[in-house]
Amino acid sequence: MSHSSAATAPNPALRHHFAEMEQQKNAASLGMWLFLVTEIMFFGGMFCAYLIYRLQHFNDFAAASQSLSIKLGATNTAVLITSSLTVVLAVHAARHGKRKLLVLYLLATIVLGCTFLGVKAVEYTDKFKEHHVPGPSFNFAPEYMQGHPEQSPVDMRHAEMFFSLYFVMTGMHALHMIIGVGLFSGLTWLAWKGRYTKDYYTPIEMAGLYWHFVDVVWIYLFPLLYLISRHR
Amino acid sequence: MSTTAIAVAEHENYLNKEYGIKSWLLTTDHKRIALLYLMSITFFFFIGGFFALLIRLELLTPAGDLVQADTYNKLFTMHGMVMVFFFLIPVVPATLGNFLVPMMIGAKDLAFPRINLLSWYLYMIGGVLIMHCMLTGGVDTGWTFYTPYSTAFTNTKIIEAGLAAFVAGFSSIFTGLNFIVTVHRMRAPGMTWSRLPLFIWSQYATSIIMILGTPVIAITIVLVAAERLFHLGIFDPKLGGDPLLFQHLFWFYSHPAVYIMILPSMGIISEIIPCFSRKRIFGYKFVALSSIGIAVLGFLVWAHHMFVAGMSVYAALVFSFLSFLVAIPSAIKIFNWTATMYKGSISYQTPMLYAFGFLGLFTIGGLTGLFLASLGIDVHVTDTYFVVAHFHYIMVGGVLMGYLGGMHFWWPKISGRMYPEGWGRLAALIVFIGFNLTFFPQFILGYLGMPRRYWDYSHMPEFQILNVLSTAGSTILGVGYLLPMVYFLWSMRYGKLAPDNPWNAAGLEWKTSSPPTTYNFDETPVVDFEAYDYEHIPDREVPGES
Amino acid sequence: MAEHSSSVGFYILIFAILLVLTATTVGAAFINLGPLNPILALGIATVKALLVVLFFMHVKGASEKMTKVVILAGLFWLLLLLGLTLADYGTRLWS
Amino acid sequence: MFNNFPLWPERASTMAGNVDALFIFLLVLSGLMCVLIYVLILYFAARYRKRPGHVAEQIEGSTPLELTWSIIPMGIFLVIFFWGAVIFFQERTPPRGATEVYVVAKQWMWKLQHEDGQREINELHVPVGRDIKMIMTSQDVIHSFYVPAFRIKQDVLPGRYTTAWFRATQPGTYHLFCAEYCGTQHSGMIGQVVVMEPAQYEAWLGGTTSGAPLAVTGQRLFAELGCSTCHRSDTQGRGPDLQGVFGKVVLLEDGRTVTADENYIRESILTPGAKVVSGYKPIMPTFQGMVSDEQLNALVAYIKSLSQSQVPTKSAAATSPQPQIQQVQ
Ligand code: HEA
Ligand code: HEA
Ligand code: HEC
Ligand code: CUA
Ligand SMILES: [Cu+2]
Repeated sequence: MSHSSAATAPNPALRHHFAEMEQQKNAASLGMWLFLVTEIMFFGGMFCAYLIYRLQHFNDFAAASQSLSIKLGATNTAVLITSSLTVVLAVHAARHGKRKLLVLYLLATIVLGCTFLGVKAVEYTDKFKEHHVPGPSFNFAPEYMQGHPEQSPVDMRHAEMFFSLYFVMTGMHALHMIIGVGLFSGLTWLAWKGRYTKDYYTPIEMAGLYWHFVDVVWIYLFPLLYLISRHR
Repeated sequence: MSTTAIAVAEHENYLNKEYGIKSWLLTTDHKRIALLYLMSITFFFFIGGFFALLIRLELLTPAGDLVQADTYNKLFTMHGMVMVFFFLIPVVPATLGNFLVPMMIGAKDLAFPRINLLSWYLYMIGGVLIMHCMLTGGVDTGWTFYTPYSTAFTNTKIIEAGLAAFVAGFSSIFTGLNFIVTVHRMRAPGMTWSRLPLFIWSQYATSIIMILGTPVIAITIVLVAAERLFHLGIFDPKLGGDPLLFQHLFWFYSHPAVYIMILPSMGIISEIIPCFSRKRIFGYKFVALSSIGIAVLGFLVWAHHMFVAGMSVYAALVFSFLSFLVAIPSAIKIFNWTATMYKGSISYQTPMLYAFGFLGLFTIGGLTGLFLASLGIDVHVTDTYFVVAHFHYIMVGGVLMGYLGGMHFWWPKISGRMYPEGWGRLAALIVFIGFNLTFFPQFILGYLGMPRRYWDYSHMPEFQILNVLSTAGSTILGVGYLLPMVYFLWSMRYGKLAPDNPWNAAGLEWKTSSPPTTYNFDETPVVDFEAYDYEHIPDREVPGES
Repeated sequence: MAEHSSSVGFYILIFAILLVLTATTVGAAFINLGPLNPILALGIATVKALLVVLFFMHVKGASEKMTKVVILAGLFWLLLLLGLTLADYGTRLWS
Repeated sequence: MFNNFPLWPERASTMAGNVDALFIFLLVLSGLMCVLIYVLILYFAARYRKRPGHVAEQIEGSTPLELTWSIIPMGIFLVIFFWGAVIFFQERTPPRGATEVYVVAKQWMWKLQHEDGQREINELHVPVGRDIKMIMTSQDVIHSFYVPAFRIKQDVLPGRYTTAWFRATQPGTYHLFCAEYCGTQHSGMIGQVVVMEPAQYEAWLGGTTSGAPLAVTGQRLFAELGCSTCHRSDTQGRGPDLQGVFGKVVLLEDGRTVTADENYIRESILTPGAKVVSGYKPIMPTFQGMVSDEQLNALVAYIKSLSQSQVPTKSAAATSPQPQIQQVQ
């Protein structure tokens, strides 16, 4: 990683308070990981609320969850996983100093990120049309329980709670995606201008870590929100 | 004293290297950022203290006569919020920590200087928000924001206050992140973990809490705001939610947060006591690891704030038990500090006086924490003035005493000037007396049953005498806090020039000039000595000795 | 750095496995496994997450010990939050 | 003068002595601890003060000492923990057969209702020497029921019941506080508990215009709301027979079991779908928003009365236990 030791002139990207590139890179990487840990705890608060209420009101949550579109959810999962691939390939390209390839992969990532957000927007619109958005207009006709008369009637308030959590969790996740897309847009520009070299591509790597993390969050959100008791 | 003489004597340092507002507002020098913090945090302390004085004045008489009930409720809420989020949590890490962490480990700066500056700006944005919130109506929920009152009943500015705490929280997260990376990656050659000053250990432990706890309060605030704004049913029982879940999430952060406050002050005490005892600290390893122990165990006890909240009886048992566990590392520290003085060579400069105050008052605060952790007692005293007294004993008697001790200890390094020793001792004495007079009566009030957050106690006139004592004490306390303000400012111009190492102390920060240069050291120091190496520092007279 | 674990082909392999797992988890949701349903779903999610973290985020092999400590600490604290909160909810009905 | 300047709260319940005993123990212990530490500090400060010719003696530390002062406090802490836990369990376990008082808190008053139907606001009259159990809920925000002289406190939550109990030992008038901050007039949400000699208490009971006993009100509601169309004491009803349900362990449709306490009854009425009794269809409609907290209390009191020997109705004769209900122990 640090071929730079051979070079006598300090890398222009070396900041004044670091002794060498290696130290700077390690600091950035540790910093990024620590930041991701804070993100774990940030999402953790929501997962905690979700877990408790899902255990308490399982049937209502299951019913409400049936109204989500698995097709769209699964598509988005695939889109996000693909974007993780393009990110890791971008880092790979950067490591080998292939500028054009790097820019290409970054662009692909941005496109995939936007696709995800677009699909999400479609889902939100659907929910809006179906009056599944919590608030005064909320109405959850348990049509999703049709053919299951043995099931208890759905408690509207708990179904509403499911959607509250759904919107908060996916909303926060989408916000992270938007930030990620913004980040990558900036990086693409800089990469195009040739800011990153074999010896210095830390920002690409760090943004990549962030993107993968957002992906991992979705990997959990998808089964938790979309796949409750689908077999019924 | 002629000013020209001083100018001649001054070397180039971080203070006089550049001038002008811009050189401060855009600085990435950790020392300058520390001073920015110092000014803004002091400002908030006096705002919070001003509210405290109004609270005490209102409680002078049983009737609610000075302010309206709503105003009173806003007063203690804003007092608590300002003191906790804008004063006590950042105070030591952001000022002394910022100033000292790189210097003590022989680094030129923190790992991410620009993020450090960003932290200050976030703090200021939060500060401006909370000021705006206060000036346009304030919040009346208590600093604990319990739902459903906060989400569905009050019509005060919850969202804005929440946003302020949210933003300030990120400032705290970034500070913690910066410290951890710095300690891991930027230590000077030879500065091994077992040579780290205990102040660094305590900052490190604090940073762990900041990083792992703060995000949870952030998301909790988001959920409260979402519930308030969009009527999402998450905590509101009308919508099927459980208000206790809010309390769990809130205290998951806010209990560890009390250790964010105390740990750095403990670090300061661990520096002061060896220095003024001329001794290596007793049981270095245990004091260092107990900081980490507190940081970890501190996360296991949060629900001791909820014993009567309607939680499961069995969970209450677990949390009570764990609360006792977390007291062990604190006990270890107290005993080791005491043992450090044994066979020392002790002198009584102002910092040491504050250290004595810390030991005395923190012990009382901590021991009464055990009362609260004990289930049977807590049922009676929770939400009474007993709790108020407990936490002021720790937060004011402990944290603030430690902070003031640290400010006096490092003031020569920060400003390059000595503070007036006589005044310093006098102020320490006033603070000590005023403090005890203010808060000791509250223990009695609490056990008598006076609930906290009461604006009016006209049906309970028997509580008045103790309240009068408390109010009297708080005015003395106020004077005690104003004094250091005044003489610190005075000393910046008229104080004696400080030598590089006035206290003849160990530690890298004393090996550079006072005030230090921009990159702290002309050459990266190589550490070949243990921490608190007082054995090898020849004793000599230090200022204030007589 | 182990070269094989950072080649383009290897990344694509991981990617393929991730896609297969996604399909599996969707499929499994439609089969009635009783209480195993959520466990399986979360199990698969965890495998996927591990793949991403280990290979895409290069935690396996390339990075140093500290990264792993940091991640484990994060997970441990998350479990503290979930576990101790559940300790309350799980035992509320006991008495 | 001590009337104006008390240093110790009155002690007027059976619990108060227990709490005070532990408190005094802790005071003495902490006192000793403080004295030990302060004396050492002051002694060291004086004995080893800096003076010419005196040099500090360097001491590294000592693992045995560290262990000593970790393990001994640990032992002491265990004692405090257990002692406190024992008291807590007493506080949290209402004795069987306690007289029940239903409490509804709202911003900013206490509404109390006795089993016999007497209603009170911000005042609670109780006889000396009888166990009183309070079943409490809130209409709006969280409040907390606090009687310092009894050393009891319990938060009162919206949406569910919490309970507390005491047995008064001293006739007198005692403060009743709301101890959880609940808005503007939190400090005005106070009242008093009047403890009376039994004879006086009977006189007071007689003197108040009492409505019907709570359980009777509940029974009336039970009929008015149509509960009785499904819940009948013969086995023909579409819902389970409620005779003897209270206090029993109920087997649910999804295999779980719950003890039928006040909260369960309340939940069954408000969100019947949440816990469906095994062997029944989830057809019971929700009564959310149709019954007030007071009416709920009456229904709960009525259903509870069906499990007690002194049932207020003649019709409810003893019946055979239903198959879905298992006997506790
Ligand atoms: C810096 C702040 C700080 C610190 C460090 C602590 C430390 C402790 N706190 Fe405190 N606490 C608060 C700030 C703090 N607290 C605040 C702000 C509140 C109220 C919040 C609100 O509701 O608004 C609160 C409330 C609070 C409660 C809830 C009360 C209630 O609302 O009902 C409890 C209950 O367990 C508690 C316990 C403890 C314990 C066990 C410790 C322990 O860590 C203390 C450990 C220290 C010692 C024990 C002393 C030294 C030890 C010895 C000398 C050993 C020898 C002793 C023996 C052998 C007996 N605290
Ligand atoms: C870091 C924390 C901290 C600090 C330092 C303090 C400091 C003080 N606090 Fe505070 N306090 C809290 C944290 C803190 N408090 C918290 C968290 C609560 C709970 C809030 C809640 O219930 O939600 C609380 C609640 C609280 C109450 C209970 C209110 C109630 O329940 O009704 C009281 C009552 O006496 C009180 C008093 C004091 C006093 C007298 C001081 C003194 O130490 C203050 C001394 C300082 C001064 C006196 C300032 C001197 C300055 C001047 C004289 C100049 C003023 C002029 C200008 C502004 C220009 N505090
Ligand atoms: C339409 C019929 C119907 C009506 C009307 C009805 N219930 Fe029910 N109730 C049921 C059925 C069926 C069950 C069992 C399934 C369940 O738990 O939901 C039940 C269960 C209960 C239970 C739990 C019993 C147990 O054995 O654990 C209680 C308590 C209860 N009802 C009280 C009431 C009250 C009080 C009312 C009136 C305010 C009422 N019910 C009105 C049908 C009804
Ligand atoms: Cu009701 Cu405070
Ligand atoms: Cu706490």
